[in-house]
Amino acid sequence: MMSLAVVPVVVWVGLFLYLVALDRRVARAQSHVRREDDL
Amino acid sequence: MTDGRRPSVASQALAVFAKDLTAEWRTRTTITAVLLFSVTSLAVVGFAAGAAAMSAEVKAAMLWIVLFFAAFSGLANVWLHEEERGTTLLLRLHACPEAVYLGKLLVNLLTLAAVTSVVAPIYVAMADVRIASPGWFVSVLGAAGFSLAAAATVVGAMIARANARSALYGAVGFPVLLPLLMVAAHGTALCLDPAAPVTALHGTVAGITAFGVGVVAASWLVFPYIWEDM
Amino acid sequence: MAECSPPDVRVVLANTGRAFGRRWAFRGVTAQVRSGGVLAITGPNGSGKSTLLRVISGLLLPTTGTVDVVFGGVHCDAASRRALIGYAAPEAALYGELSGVENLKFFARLRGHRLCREDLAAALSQVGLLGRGRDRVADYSSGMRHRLKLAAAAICQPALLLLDEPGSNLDAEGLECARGLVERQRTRGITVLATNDPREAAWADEIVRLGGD
Amino acid sequence: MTSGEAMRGPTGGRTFPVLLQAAVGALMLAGIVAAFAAEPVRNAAGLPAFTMGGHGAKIVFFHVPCAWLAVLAYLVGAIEAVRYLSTCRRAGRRAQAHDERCAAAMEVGLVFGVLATITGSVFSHNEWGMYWSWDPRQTSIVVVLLLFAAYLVLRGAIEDPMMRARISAAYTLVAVVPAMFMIWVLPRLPQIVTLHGGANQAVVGGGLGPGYRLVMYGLLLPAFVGLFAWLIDLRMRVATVEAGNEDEVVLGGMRVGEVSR
Repeated sequence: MMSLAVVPVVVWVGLFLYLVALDRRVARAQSHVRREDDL
Repeated sequence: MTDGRRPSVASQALAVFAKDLTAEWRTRTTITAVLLFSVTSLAVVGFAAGAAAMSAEVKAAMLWIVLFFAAFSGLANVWLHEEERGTTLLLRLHACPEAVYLGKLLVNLLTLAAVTSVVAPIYVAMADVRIASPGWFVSVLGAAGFSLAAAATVVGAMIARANARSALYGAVGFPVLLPLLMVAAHGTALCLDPAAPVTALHGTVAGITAFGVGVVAASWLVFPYIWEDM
Repeated sequence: MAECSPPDVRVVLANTGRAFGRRWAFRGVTAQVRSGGVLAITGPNGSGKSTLLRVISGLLLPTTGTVDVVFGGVHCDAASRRALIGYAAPEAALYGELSGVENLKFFARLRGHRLCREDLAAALSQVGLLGRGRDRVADYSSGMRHRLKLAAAAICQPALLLLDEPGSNLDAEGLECARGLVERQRTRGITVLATNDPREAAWADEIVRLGGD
Repeated sequence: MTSGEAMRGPTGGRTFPVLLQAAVGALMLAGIVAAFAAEPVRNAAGLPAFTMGGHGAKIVFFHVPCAWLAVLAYLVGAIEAVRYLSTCRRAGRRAQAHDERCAAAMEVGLVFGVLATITGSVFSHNEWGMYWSWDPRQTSIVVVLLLFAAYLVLRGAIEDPMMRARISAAYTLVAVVPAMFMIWVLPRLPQIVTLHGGANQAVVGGGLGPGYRLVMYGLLLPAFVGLFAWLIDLRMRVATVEAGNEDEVVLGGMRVGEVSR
């Protein structure tokens, strides 16, 4: 019965890693955004 | 001399209402478009579904579907014509937003009332609808029609400012009115059923009116942000 | 109406600027015009003349700087300022389905004035449209439509008359009507007109040039 | 919601606090395992909580948080819309931040709305044998879902950023009337029979048992709320990156540019 839990666990771990990678990619994109002047 | 005092919202709203009626009476574009649309969709309903064979609930729902689509086929014209012809600049300058909203709402209420007074009798005759309590039937039509016109007016004002204008009208307007469609169809079905308790009828009409008043209140507060350029 | 001295109205622009997103329509405009004065705004196309008129009228908020309209010693904010304003511009259309008279009545009624026959006749004759008032504006020529806009702007003796390209589509006689309108406005308050036609700019006492940089 | 300048990540830009990221990951993991640990789900009186029960019923642990988050997303969107409208007359970027947060909340709300609908129909199939039971709870989530979608369609149709922000904020606030009607009023109307019951009538004999309550409220709910905040923060930062420079950030092969423009 615990074996049923494997599927959602794998799905969650995959999604979690994707989110972490996404977070880093956006952070990198943020670091070289032109700071335009405040209107 | 202009003394800098603005006339009241009501008088400006009536001025906008009178102007729109005169312009509509001259060209009659919106009213004919909406009437033609609703009568044709009535015919579609009649041919497609064999209206007489439908149960009371389906007949009630069908009436409201026809009225909903009729409203969303033409009630945005009060805004679209102004935006397209560029007459909004002077209107924005001289009339306060609340007056413009009220004036346009009155025009749409009148248009929808006219359409309903044509569509409903035809539908009742065509679909062999036996109304158990006609008084409540008319009050459900009136209350739901008020709410329908109120929502159609404010959503029309929004999409008039968007680019792909009329294509959006139904897509953006319908979700706002889904609860109304459900309760109005339920209320109309109750009117057809002789055994319907008066409390239930009273409850649905009250619910419908509350929904309409809620939409008008939200629109009143929000409309200046739709209408004004900042 | 007795021609009393013009009301005390003043428009003060202090370093006014307006941007749409990151594009500046105009920037750093400083000017002042007093009652009885006429200010002209000139500059090439796209220098923001019409936008500046809209900012003065309160339809648009300035992004930087301020626009002060003082009427009878009272500072009017964007909303309260509108009752004092008459506005005519190419992009400000009138209602085609209504007749000339109905348009004038509608805009007057919005400002709380009931126009009698004399007012209407006077307004129409000032712009040379007497006798055409009952026709629908959709049947007017572009020059007649522009003349009606000038009449609609001046109909309720506004303290602040804003004219965007007052002479557009007008023939010699129409131009003369527009000039007469601006002269008459000197006894009622202020005129601010945006143009790049030197003949119209000559009507003004002071000229602000935009888009110079 | 995360404060403005959180800890600077190693890559220079601002990231969602790493601590919170780890917490979301761990809590969700624990919640999944705990949800599948005991069998079957018991209610407060210790009796089996669901008539059909079985592992299919475990979806409720994920359906209920998603539904709550869809509602929470709409509330956040409405609050941000009000804050945008109250600050949009003043120039400057502060108002734009509210608009971006409202758009982010509505987009993430759409995601959770879709998830809630899917998990809801799975639960409905498992419990009552049909995928769509026209139960007021289900229709209310669908209406909120359609409102999210309509908001995004309307937002996509207006180019001018100032106008787009104002019109979408206005739509959010007008749509509060149907949204609140469907979420709070309709399910509680006495004359509308509901299979789903109130908040938890579906569970026979009242609320979940203490053990399962811990799993639902202790593990899964914080995990989902954390995920919600993280997604909104990510979406906000993507919006500011786009506003900053024209080259869109390509996320997992999906050009984000279209989504918010």
